[in-house]
Amino acid sequence: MDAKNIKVAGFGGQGVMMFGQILAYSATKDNINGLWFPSYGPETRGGTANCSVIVSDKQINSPVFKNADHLVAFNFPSLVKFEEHMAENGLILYNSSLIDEQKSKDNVLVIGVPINDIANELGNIKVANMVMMGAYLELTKLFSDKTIEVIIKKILGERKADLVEINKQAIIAGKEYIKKLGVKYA
Amino acid sequence: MDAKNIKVAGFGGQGVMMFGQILAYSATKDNINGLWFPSYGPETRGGTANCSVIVSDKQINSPVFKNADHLVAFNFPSLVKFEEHMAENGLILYNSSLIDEQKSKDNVLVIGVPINDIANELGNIKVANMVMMGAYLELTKLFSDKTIEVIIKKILGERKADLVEINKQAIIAGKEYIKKLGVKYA
Amino acid sequence: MWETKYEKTSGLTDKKLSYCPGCTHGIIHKLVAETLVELGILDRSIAIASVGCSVFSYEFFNCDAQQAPHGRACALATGIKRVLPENIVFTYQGDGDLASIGIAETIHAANRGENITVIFINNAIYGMTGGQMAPTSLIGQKTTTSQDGRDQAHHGSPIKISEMFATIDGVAYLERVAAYDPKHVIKAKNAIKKAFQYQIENKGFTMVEIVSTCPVNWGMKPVDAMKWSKEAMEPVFPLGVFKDKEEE
Amino acid sequence: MWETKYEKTSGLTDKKLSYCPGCTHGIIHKLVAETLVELGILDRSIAIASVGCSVFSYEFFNCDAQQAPHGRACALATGIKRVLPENIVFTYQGDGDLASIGIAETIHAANRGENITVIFINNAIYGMTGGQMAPTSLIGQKTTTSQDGRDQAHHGSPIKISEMFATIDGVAYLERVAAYDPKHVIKAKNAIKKAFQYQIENKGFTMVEIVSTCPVNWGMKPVDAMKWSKEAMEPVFPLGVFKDKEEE
Amino acid sequence: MPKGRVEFNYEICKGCGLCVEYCPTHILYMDMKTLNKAGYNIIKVSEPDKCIGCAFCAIMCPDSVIKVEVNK
Amino acid sequence: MPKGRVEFNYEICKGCGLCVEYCPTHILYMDMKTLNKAGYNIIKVSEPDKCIGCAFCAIMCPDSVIKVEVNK
Amino acid sequence: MAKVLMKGNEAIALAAIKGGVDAFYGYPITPQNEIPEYLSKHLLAAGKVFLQAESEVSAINMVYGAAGAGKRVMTSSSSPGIALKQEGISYIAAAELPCLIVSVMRGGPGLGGIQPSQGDYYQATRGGGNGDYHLIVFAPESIQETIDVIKESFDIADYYRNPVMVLVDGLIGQMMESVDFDRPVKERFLPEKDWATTGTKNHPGRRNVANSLHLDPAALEQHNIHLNEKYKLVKKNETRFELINFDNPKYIIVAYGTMARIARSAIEMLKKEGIEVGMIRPISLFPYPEIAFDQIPESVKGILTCELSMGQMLDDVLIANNGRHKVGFFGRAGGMLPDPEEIVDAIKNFNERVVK
Amino acid sequence: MAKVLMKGNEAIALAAIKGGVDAFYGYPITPQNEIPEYLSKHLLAAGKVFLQAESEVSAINMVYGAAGAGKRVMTSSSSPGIALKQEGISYIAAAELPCLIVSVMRGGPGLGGIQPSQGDYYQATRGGGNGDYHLIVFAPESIQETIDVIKESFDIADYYRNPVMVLVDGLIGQMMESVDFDRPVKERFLPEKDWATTGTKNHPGRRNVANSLHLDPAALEQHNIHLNEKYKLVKKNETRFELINFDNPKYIIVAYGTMARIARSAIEMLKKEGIEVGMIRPISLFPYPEIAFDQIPESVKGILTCELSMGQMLDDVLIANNGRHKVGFFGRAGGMLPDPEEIVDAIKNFNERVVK
Ligand SMILES: Cc1ncc(C[n+]2csc(CCOP(=O)(O)OP(=O)(O)O)c2C)c(N)n1
Ligand SMILES: Cc1ncc(C[n+]2csc(CCOP(=O)(O)OP(=O)(O)O)c2C)c(N)n1
Ligand code: SF4
Ligand code: SF4
Ligand code: SF4
Ligand code: SF4
Repeated sequence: MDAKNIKVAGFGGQGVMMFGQILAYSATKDNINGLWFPSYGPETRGGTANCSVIVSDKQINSPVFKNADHLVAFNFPSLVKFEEHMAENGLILYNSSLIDEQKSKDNVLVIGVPINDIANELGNIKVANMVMMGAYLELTKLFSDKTIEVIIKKILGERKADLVEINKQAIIAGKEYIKKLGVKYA
Repeated sequence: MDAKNIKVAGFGGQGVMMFGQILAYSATKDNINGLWFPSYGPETRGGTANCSVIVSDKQINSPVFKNADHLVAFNFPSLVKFEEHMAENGLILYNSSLIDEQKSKDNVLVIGVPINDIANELGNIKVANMVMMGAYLELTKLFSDKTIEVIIKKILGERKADLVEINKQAIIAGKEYIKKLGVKYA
Repeated sequence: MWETKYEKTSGLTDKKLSYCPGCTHGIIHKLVAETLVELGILDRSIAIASVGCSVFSYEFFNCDAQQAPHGRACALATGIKRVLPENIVFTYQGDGDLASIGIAETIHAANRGENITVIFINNAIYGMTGGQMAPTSLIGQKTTTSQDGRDQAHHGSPIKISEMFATIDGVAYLERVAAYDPKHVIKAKNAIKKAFQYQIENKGFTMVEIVSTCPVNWGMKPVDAMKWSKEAMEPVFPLGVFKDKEEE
Repeated sequence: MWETKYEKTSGLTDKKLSYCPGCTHGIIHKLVAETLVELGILDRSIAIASVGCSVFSYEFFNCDAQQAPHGRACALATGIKRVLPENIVFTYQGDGDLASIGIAETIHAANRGENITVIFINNAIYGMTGGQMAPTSLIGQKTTTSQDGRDQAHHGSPIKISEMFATIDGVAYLERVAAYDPKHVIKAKNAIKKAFQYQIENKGFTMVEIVSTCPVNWGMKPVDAMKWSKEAMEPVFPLGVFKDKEEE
Repeated sequence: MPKGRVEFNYEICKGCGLCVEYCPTHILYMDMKTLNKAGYNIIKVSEPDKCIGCAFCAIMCPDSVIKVEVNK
Repeated sequence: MPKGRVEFNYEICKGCGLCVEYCPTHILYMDMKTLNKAGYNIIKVSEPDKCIGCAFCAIMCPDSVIKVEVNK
Repeated sequence: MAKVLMKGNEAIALAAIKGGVDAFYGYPITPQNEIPEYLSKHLLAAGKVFLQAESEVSAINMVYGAAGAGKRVMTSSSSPGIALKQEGISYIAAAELPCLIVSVMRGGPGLGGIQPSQGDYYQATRGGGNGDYHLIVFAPESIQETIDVIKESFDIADYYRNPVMVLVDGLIGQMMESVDFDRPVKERFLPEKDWATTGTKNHPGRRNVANSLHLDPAALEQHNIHLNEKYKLVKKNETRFELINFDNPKYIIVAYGTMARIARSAIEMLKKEGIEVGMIRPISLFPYPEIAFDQIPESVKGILTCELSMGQMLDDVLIANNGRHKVGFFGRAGGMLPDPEEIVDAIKNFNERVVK
Repeated sequence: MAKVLMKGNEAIALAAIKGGVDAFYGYPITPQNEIPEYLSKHLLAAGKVFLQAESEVSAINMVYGAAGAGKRVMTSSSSPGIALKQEGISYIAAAELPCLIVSVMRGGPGLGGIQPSQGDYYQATRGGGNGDYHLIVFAPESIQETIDVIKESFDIADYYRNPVMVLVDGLIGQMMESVDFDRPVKERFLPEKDWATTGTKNHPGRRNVANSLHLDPAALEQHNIHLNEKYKLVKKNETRFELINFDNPKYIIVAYGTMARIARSAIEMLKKEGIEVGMIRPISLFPYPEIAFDQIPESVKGILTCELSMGQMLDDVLIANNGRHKVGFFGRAGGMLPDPEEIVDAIKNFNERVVK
């Protein structure tokens, strides 16, 4: 597998940073290399948050990349800000609960997932990012359900162990949504 | 006249720094160049004080010199410390009130002046350094009596104007002592 | 017929404040700005923005301004006031800035009796850098660098700036106020006004310490933060006038 | 049969003191050194020499020592005491070092209640550098940087360190003493001894401020300097115990 | 005719809720359905005619969102 | 037999005169004729038998020049 | 042990603990706050010392004290904070005391910004404190390399009785990577610290003094010569660098830290286009790997120095190159990070970038 | 006016007054105390501002404030004192404010000593504060040249809106020479300081702000590029040096300040012995007179860098020389001053001193 450059972006509070970290943790667990780099500093206060993730079975060189292989956009400003910098055969996943229908463009597969609505149906808006995670994994097949589950348990830890179940459901719901769409990627 | 490198040294309180400054001031007044450089810092506390003076009608380059043309030693430690670094045809003037008889050596004229005794006779031990000045000028002819008088007045200023007279007497006494000795230098 | 009782002061620029929702920095900015306008000194005032969340205050106060290195606001203010004695010079500093790294500059400006006004925001924490312990943090208060809570044996007690500065001759006016309800906000405004009035009259060094909040790094809702500043902070930092040259 | 009543203490090395004739630095060195011997702590003491005439005290106190940057003695002391809590750590600082450039380090060491002892030599001037004004210089006192005498309007009043530190919780013992006659020298010794005793008992920050002299830069004979410290300085810096945890 | 009336500059509101808390007549509430461009819930007045024009809300508002007028 | 006796380590004396000043029995004086190696006038005792061994001179001496013994 | 994903700053803190740190004294500043935050929790838990000082000036002097007492002590800060430590650092180096200083660079000058930068190369390698002294400065390119050097740094500091600075930028501090904490550290023979100020009861008959004052100029000159001899020894023993793609390159890139990693990708891209570019990656900035430049083949068309600054390491490149090849410069500043494509272009347009 | 004999430090103070200084903020330190002492008397008498700050950190920030207010302001200090000012200096340079900083060097590192030294060349030319900034640094060799440059320095600082540092050693500060205060100063057109923070009533409709914060990296990079352009302009306009005995010399000495004067005497001595030696005497250290090195004849056998340090300007000599000639080094440190004879020997034994 060659390196994947992934950009994740949205409002602060939408679980953007966690989404990215889960990918990096998963890479580490699967004994390949993961790199996560956040936007940081007070200017992120209230504003938008984003992070870059690189996963690769080879040594990761530049932590900075010009074009992303995958863009996961949780709100409209983020989509606008980053969609211009996509690599060949890239994938854009966006939150169609907050963003109107987007068209696919040449060499970039663009797919919307109504993660807020699905999360609300599951009864917890906070797991919207895990719905996105399910959709993302269903399309990219980057990590196994097992790996992701271990990581989520790890991140939630003792104190939030009770949330593991709903997060798993959210991931399944995300995967289901993609399956129903019937799209394939790579 | 070529540059003269002069070293003046003694106990703090013997008027060593003032002796050197008078020479530099005189040079300036006579429109030639004067340079004065003191030993400084707390280590001079109580201990010995010394200064270097350079007078020249040309631009003065190095403020530092290896060998002195003239050494004026107010106490024994100073004599010992600096007599090794004399230039050809040098002159050493020492305070024979505190230092035993010294022999002249090849290419260096060595003369003692009992400045403390002479000053005491004048009734003020504080002018011993001016006795030395008289002797020094009588030998080197560096500056005119007029020049020196102006400078001494300047340095003593209003507040100590009453001391001008005794200082002048001291200088004369120094000159007289050399005349009596009948030695000539340069 | 309708009459305006309250609206945004012209002492503030149109720039949107950079503070977190419900942070008292915003309230205090208003009080200072209103005072400058009401005393008619806005156009000869020079604000010194310190390093902290209020670092951007040079963009908010509608007057000339300088941005100081962390803790050195009173040194800048001294440098300016000495060369421009006719101008009004004030600093706006947090507790990390004033009470920790800047205590020397502040004490000596006070001791020299510099004719400046210091607005001191005591929120018992380092806000800008993400919630580290401040010398003003309360015993038991959890911060990112005192994760088991401030321990007196290890960290010492919260430093009492107003109590300490009350011992300094050069101080002309010194009051500690709070901002947790309208009554106290109005009192705070009066204290700030008095401080600037004294500066206008060249009476000496003036400082107003405001017991404030940092909802985000305290991990509280703004309303709860107001309650905490009243119930937890005020007992440690009692309010009142600590020095008034006129009353001596 | 003859019995020795007084001789040079083994708490000092054989090195000749670098102080000017009649300077109280020498007297105070003896008091500190005698105390370390009498309390049996000399061999576990670490002295912090500050920058000032006493910079060489690391050569005089007969124990381990570190030489601190100007004003930072209490920071070094903190760094050492935290890693070597069983040792006795003390600083020896002049008023320029402690009250001017080092006020922040000293206040925060005090506020943290560091278990260290500070010997504070207040001679109302900068000695080492040749007699510049200190924050402790008296109103009207002529120095090389206040040649018409210290002017309150321009320089502010002499800073009162003991009065200020008395407001700090972390301070366990704080006394101001003098050295202008045998009676006061003995009192000074007792204060120093008590301060070190408190450190041995881990009671917190202890400081003894000694009203001292600088005959050379005051331009006085040593005996006259003693008189001036009594007649001119003591009224401005009243003697006494400013804080004693045991008495609270 | 109410004693006072309040006007909100919604776009600079940060939804901190202080005004709601300090309104003595409890006529302010946070509208959880409406967001401003910055993404904050905004404040609405439930019973405008109960406003006494005390301006407590405005005094406590850190962001100078509120204009208060009184009937003279 | 005097109550006390004093002994001076002349070479480290700086001639500050404090001992002379604080001796309650006024038996110390500065010998203006004798200098030590450092160039300072040294201190002499005029009437040794009047020494009461109070050690005030030694206590005030900044340079630990003086040793005091008392007769027990 | 299996690899773990960890944030750079926290990895620095954990590596310091593995390196045996006894005490940390510091003051908060972005972008290095996770270092003290992590240590405040774990050092205290381990019965070691963590203290937040009232300022950087105080922090470095607490370090001075604890280092003099013979403990393994560290501080960390960022650009303006390091500036405030300069006097203390000069004292520590002059007194020949070992300690670790971590510098996480942000954009400058002045208050500047908080995004990653390499604008403090001078600050690290040319002192800024007073006098002729040097820190031993390492500039790792990854979190793994940072961990490895931090673990070793206390040994190096103790061995030479000299402060070691580990210089990274905000990106290394803020990002997370998969790392291994158990890689072996070189064994060194470390003499016991018989100079430490621990009280004479621990070294009877000898007073230990930590000091940098030598009022006698002759003595101070001797001390300077002694220090200089030490720095020569350090240069001989501790010079570190990596040569990348050195078989007949057309150009050579010189870059360290984050910039070197970006350059690695650029070199791969250029390879794909058939342009062979090599890289000298200094790992030690003092001592600077001048010897590496002797290995540059004659054939090379030019050397491109790449920095996240306006050109500071450029001085050392010019000195090391000593006129042998054309030297060009590519830099970004203020927290801006180039993508590899920019370096690719810089190589292609080398001639526009030649400075000497 | 006739020449007067004056001490270097006092001459600096008087020259500053002639240069129009409005305010001095400083803190005592040997060997520069006569500067504040002189100014405390004469500035106050002239109704100007003199204030002894509580520390160097405070002093430089008072300077920052007064400079922002548009006044001609200065400070002076020595080695460890300058180290403490580094953060403030970086802020002032970043905020583009004019001021004069006089640095009277003493022996280092650490507390070091108080005798003359040139060990703070890096401190002056390579910052030590954070980020990419530069001071304009002049290093005169005599009290006369010091007076001339001080008188001009406020104009230069105002013109470029950049701090100017005048760098001398304790010898120039402590010695007395015959000097003339009335030599003409170059006329410059100085725009009025419409950026000064004097209150909006003095510039209606515009808020003036002195600031160095640019949180947006793109903005901060632009600011860095802007500063860099300014430094290039300074290099073009203000590079100063003197060429001595340049008609077919066998060796070239490079030395500044006091060391240059000692070298002058050595050159005369060597001439007497029939050995022709020339000298490049940098007067501006930043900008460094690299162009002077282009004038060195091919025939020259080598360049000897002479410093009162262990070798700091040596960096700039190597960069300027860029491999063209052999470079040797002769240095004394810690306050030791060589006599001319030592430099004579160093030239005669040049080969033993070659560093590159
Ligand atoms: C010399 C220096 N040290 C540290 C910092 C980092 N820093 C920025 S703000 C801050 C503390 C701010 O806390 P406070 O003064 O209480 O203000 P608040 O943010 O709480 O309003 C610190 C330590 C800095 N910018 N410069
Ligand atoms: C950073 C720094 N600033 C200034 C100095 C110069 N300096 C040496 S001693 C001293 C003041 C000493 O005065 P004080 O602390 O009162 O001690 P005293 O000499 O009077 O005993 C100063 C300013 C220095 N060495 N380092
Ligand atoms: S961090 Fe705290 S102090 Fe700073 S703006 Fe936010 S709430 Fe206010
Ligand atoms: S200068 Fe003053 S304080 Fe210093 S040793 Fe001399 S008399 Fe004592
Ligand atoms: S107080 Fe102001 S900012 Fe807060 S909710 Fe009310 S109107 Fe909005
Ligand atoms: S007090 Fe001590 S130093 Fe002073 S004169 Fe007497 S013996 Fe000598």
